[in-house]
Amino acid sequence: MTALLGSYLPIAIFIGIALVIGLALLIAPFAVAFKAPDPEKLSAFECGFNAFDDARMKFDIRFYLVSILFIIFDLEVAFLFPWAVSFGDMGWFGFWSMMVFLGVLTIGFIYEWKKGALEWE
Amino acid sequence: MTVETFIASLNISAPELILAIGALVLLMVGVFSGERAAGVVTTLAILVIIAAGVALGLYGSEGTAYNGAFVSDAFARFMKMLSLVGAGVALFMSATNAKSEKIDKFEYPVLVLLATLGMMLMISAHDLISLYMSLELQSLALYVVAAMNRDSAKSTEAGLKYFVLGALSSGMMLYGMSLVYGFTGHTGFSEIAAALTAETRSLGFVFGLVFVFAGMAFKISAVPFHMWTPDVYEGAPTSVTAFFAAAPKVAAMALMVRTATGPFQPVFHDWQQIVVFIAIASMVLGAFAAIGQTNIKRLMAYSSIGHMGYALVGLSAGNQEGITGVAIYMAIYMVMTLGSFAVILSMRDKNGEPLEKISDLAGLSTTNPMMATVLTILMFSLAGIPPLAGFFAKYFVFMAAIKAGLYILSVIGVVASVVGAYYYLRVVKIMWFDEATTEIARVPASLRLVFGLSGLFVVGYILFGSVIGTAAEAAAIALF
Amino acid sequence: MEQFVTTYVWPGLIMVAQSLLFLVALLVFIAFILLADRKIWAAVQLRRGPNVVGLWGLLQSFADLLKFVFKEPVIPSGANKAVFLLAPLVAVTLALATYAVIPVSEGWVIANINVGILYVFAISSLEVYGVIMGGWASNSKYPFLGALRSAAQMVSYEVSIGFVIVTVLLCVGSLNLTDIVLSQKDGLGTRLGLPNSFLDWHWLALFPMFIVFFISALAETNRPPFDLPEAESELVAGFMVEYGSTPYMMFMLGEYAAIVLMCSLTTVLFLGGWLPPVDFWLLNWVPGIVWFILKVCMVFFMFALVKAFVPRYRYDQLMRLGWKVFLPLSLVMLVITAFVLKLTGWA
Amino acid sequence: MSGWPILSLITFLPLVGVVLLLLMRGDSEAGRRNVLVISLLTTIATLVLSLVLWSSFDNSNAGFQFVEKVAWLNTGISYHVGVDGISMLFVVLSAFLMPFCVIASWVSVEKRIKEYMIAFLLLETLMIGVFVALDIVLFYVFFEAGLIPMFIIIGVWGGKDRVYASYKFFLYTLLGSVLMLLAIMAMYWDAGTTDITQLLAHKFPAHMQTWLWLAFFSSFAVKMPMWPVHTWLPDAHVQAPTAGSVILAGILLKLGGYGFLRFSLPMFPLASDYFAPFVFSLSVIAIIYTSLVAMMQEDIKKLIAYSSVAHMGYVTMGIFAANTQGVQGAIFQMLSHGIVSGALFLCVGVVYDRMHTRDIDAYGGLVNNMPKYAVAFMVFTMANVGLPGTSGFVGEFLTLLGAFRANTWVALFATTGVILSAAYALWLYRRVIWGALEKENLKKLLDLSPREQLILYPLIALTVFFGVYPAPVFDATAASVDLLVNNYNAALQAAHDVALAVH
Amino acid sequence: MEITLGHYLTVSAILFMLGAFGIFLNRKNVIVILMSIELMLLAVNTNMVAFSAFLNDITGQVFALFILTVAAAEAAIGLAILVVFYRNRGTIAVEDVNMMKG
Repeated sequence: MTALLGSYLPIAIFIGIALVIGLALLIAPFAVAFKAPDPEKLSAFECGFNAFDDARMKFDIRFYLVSILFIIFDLEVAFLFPWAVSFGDMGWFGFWSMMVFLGVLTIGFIYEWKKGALEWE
Repeated sequence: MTVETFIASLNISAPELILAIGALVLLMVGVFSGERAAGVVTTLAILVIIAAGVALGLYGSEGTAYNGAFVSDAFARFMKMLSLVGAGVALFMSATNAKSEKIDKFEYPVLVLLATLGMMLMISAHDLISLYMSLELQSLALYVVAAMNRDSAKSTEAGLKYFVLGALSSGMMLYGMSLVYGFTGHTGFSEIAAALTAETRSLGFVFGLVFVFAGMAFKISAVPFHMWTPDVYEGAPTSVTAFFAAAPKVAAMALMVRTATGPFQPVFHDWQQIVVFIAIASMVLGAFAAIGQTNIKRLMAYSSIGHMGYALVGLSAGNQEGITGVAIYMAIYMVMTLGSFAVILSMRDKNGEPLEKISDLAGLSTTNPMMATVLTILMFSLAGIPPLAGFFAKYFVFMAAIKAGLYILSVIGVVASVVGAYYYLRVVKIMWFDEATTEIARVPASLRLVFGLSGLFVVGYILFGSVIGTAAEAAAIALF
Repeated sequence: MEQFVTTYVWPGLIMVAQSLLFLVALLVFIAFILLADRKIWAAVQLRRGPNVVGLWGLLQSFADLLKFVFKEPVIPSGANKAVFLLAPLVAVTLALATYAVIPVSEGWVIANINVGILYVFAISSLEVYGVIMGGWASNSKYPFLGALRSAAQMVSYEVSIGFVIVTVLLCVGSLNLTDIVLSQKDGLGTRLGLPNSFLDWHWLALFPMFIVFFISALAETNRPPFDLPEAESELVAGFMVEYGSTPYMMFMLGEYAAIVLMCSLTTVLFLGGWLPPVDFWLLNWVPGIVWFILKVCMVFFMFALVKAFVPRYRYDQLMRLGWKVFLPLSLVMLVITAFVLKLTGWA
Repeated sequence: MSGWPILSLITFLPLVGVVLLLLMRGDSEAGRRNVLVISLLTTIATLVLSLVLWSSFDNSNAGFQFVEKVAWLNTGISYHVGVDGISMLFVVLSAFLMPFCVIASWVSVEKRIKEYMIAFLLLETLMIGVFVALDIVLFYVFFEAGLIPMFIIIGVWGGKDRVYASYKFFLYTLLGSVLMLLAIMAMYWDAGTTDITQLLAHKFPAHMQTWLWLAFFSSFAVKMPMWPVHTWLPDAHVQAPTAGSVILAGILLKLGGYGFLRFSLPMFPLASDYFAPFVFSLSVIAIIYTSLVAMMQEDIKKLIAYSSVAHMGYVTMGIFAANTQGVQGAIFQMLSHGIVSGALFLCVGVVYDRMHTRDIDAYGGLVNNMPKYAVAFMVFTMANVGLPGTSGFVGEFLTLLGAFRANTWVALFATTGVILSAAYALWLYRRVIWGALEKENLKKLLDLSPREQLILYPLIALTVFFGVYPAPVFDATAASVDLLVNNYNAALQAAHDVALAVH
Repeated sequence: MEITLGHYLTVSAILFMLGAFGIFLNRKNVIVILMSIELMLLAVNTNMVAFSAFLNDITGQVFALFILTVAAAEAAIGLAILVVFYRNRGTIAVEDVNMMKG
């Protein structure tokens, strides 16, 4: 077995078994439980009314904003990972390079902050 | 990288650093002083561009920097100067119409600065990675700028179209780069060239080459990757279109020239076919598709497609004369475009509403003779009629093509230019032969300055053209 | 043939056995943790909590399992069936899958891969999909809003967690979780001349990050006081309103699995994993897994206490805390840590 | 030679006028007069200078004189001007016709006189520039730049179909000349220079000559215009204002002929020889066909335009006969036609200004109340026909003579053209001038005004003068033409020798 | 079976084609286009990393990391533009992106 396979195969097996357990749990009630569906039971939960319209409605634009911000920042983190791991092998040059990067990031962050992208109410 | 080489690198990239820091500082200035700061930030941005230009012109040292990822040579400096002028003038013009076009946000000049920075880096890119990063820096800023007028359906549609097709082209280019990297084993331009010289190129590499050129063709809006151009030109706010038409084209063309003559020089015969094809297609389509247009911005879009075709004629020659021709072409084209857009920006009725139909120019020669004269000169120049600058632009590229023996390309090119002349003439005809229908409002002094200067440039090229010619020649020599 | 068996079949079977053992143990552990959660909460409120099934209610969780299995699975008529059922499966599978790289003791790990923390980070980022899918597939307003809130909250705090992890990595220089634990054998305390002890663990050196991580972990797992998505008074039960029977239970299971995972991560990153608190022969003699479980339980105890003590946040406060406090704070801490490390040469 | 740049002065003097005009306002009555006076003075000054040029021209020198050369655009192109026997007279002709154009426009151009004059003066600079340019790129620049003012002149001040005519004029000419541009580039790469004097000495390879010749031909044939690419000319003439027609017929058409003489013949002798039959055929067709077409015309200007095409047929025929008579005749024919056709258009302008129509049917019996006009018109008609004693005869006769030496059949067919031209010209004259004065509105017409006399009488004098005594022209051109023809024949001989040696 | 460079290239070529066709053939939703673009970039990354591994050269992986970041930025901007577009037009169907033609 190659080294690569040796270290990653367990993960695949592990996930596989987790999946099997999950599936078993999911299927169990369909196999054993009592079923008597009726329209009221199957309708969506709403405060005493039938649903007025499709539930997949327009929603607040800020959720988009959050997702976009997340994409940006999560990727900065992706850059930080290799930097952090090899931090010990780098000199001050590596340190300051990342500081410049973070500085630019911070400027973007300040911009967002001042523009109110982080305000919720 | 030692401290010395690093300092040297900083020195070489001083103009870029000025732009980068300037953009960040201005972003902070803008955001801390609120929306009303747009005017101030625009002015400051122009100053930053001037500062970068001064740094480039006076102190710009040449050489490679950042471990070979960045190169500054005569060619880079020439093209960068053009880009800076284009961006600066476009920004200068935008100030007059910012309010009515709803781009009076301080983000606009900042984004323009960032896009310009991207262009500068693109021109200097000497590694596939730096090429890609700079290209994206420019593109991403441009996508946003195209959709700058958030309340206009047209502007946002322009932004969306530009984005989708731009991203597609980046993807294609990137795929090509990955193949180039894979089959040559390098991303540095010099190393790629060396690898290609050392061994025969593989089929996979040729695929990569095609993709890379397709991506670049998109950026200069050459056929068949031109689809976005008319829509973006029409949809984006006019000030933005003026910017689009000038600086990014220069930078993208410079990029194309550098990659073609740098890393891919050993496979000249492979890319020459591609370039010849897109040159012909662009010239022909630019000429024919423009005929039916009624919107002057769309007309300019097709015109720019055609002009990119002509510039590519120079590149397809692949010799030093050709590159000189491209450099001169881009310089002249940019001035003509900026002048034309200054006129288009001046087209607004008494209520300040922008006019975009060509027919709105009817009778301009009686209502505003100066503007009409300048636009006439510019149109004839765009058509390539001597003794105006546009003629010399075409002259030099075709000269190179003839030297390289590309006779068919040249014949198709000049015939296309005759067809193209037809629609430029139409603009002239409408201004001079037709009766006035709409009255054009008073033209702001800044726009008059811009189109006046560009008119003078176009006419005066016969007198001082040698200055540009010499610089362009030096630029071309730097690549060979 | 024989070679094939020795190189592939046997190791494979061993892996399956290990995984199965680990998962079963984990699920049982989670069952008791669930009970503990309820018990602690009850104790704080001077209630008894579950005490009917089994001795002191010890079997309560297993009873719940049976109850859920025999409940009628309801799929709302407007729902997208496939996605509706896929969502809990995704949630639970992902939550469990993360454990594959958690070392519970030296060498006691399913897959000792060298990018362990990245794996954890990646899989836990995916967990938000379960929530989104569930909320969207239900085709009902409450789950939809709950899912959105939940997702936004999870991703907001994910950023801070990322920065915190990077800070730890700075001190360790490896992505391998075992290495991270081992590097805590001699840390700040040793450098300051003290014997190997719990003072070497990262919680002390990186104390602010430890706090940030702990609170972010609460938010990431939708635990009180950040249980906005499931706020019963506002959104009934968040994205899982429409769920019942085992699908509902699987969401709960996934949630608790995530909580325990966060406890384990806290243990690994900040509390020295399976290392004994003091380098003392008696303590060294105790198996590492015991220390590990003890630490996880301790962290979970804090989780439970927070749930019991702290009033719920408003949504805007929650987002403010994530973006405007934790993010800048962790960013600054990152810079300071890197600077100090570079200056002292400890990295 | 004379130490001061007389050619540049002649060329750019009109630009001084342009600058002056730009500074003025042409709206008011006084402004209008100022504009006209300045334009007139400028053109007269140019004319005077050009006459100085002629007088100081050294007839015995076959090479280029008054040469000026300055580096320009640092790419091998230079600002290089000079004249020889062939080009000098064209310069004089251009300068000569301009004052007449200005006077002819004195009242007939009603709107935007300032722009009109600016366009004309620009055009003058460009036309003279074409004739003096000794750098082929410079030549091209002047050659093509003339399109811009002409386009505007036809389009703004022309008749009702002016837009169509101006487009046709512009695009036809442009298409022809861009191909020439490519040929020019190819020549540059072959010879390594754009200097005409050096290009004349350069021997282009035979296969290349063919293509280059065709490219140049495409440009000059359109400009000339030769059949079948002549169709723009009648349209342009009909729609152009009087002065525009004068310039068009008088000078712009000559650019093509000049181009053949300057480039096609001396630079591509082999190709010229090869294509000579082809050109002869086209010329003969032009002479006969367009003469016939001219007969059918209802519009005076159109008729004269077609006659111009026919006359240019003689010119091409003479040029490609490639002997002294033919070339001399062609040059003379061009000069003469410049004066005569210009004068004819001016004559048409005279009645057009009064009646605002150019329909032949609208006139008749003008001799009754416009006797002076009738005389003037007659002289020019006769000159157009080629009656001995007018300048038209000399040119036509010589070209026929030259053609006869080259190819008898061509001469024979071309001679029928003379008869045909007599037919349409006289018919036109009969219908417009003779007959009874029946139409009411014609009865009120006044005879030539002093201004019109000032225009037409000198031209009559000149027509007759050159018809009787053409020597000044021949003296000036002889040396250069001889050189041209000798070189041509030498080149053919050399090629012939080479071909023999190969066999 | 040994997994060779060719296999990786084939996979990435297929992915790339899927992305490209997704853009050209998709007639429904702009979001799908954005996803197709991401798919294309993913294909490129596959290529990069595969080459990098087979060439024993780290550059490809570095490049891939850069591409990842840029792809994210691009997605963010694309989404932002799409949101603005939606606000103006109330639709993100591909066939409705049609104000300008010609």
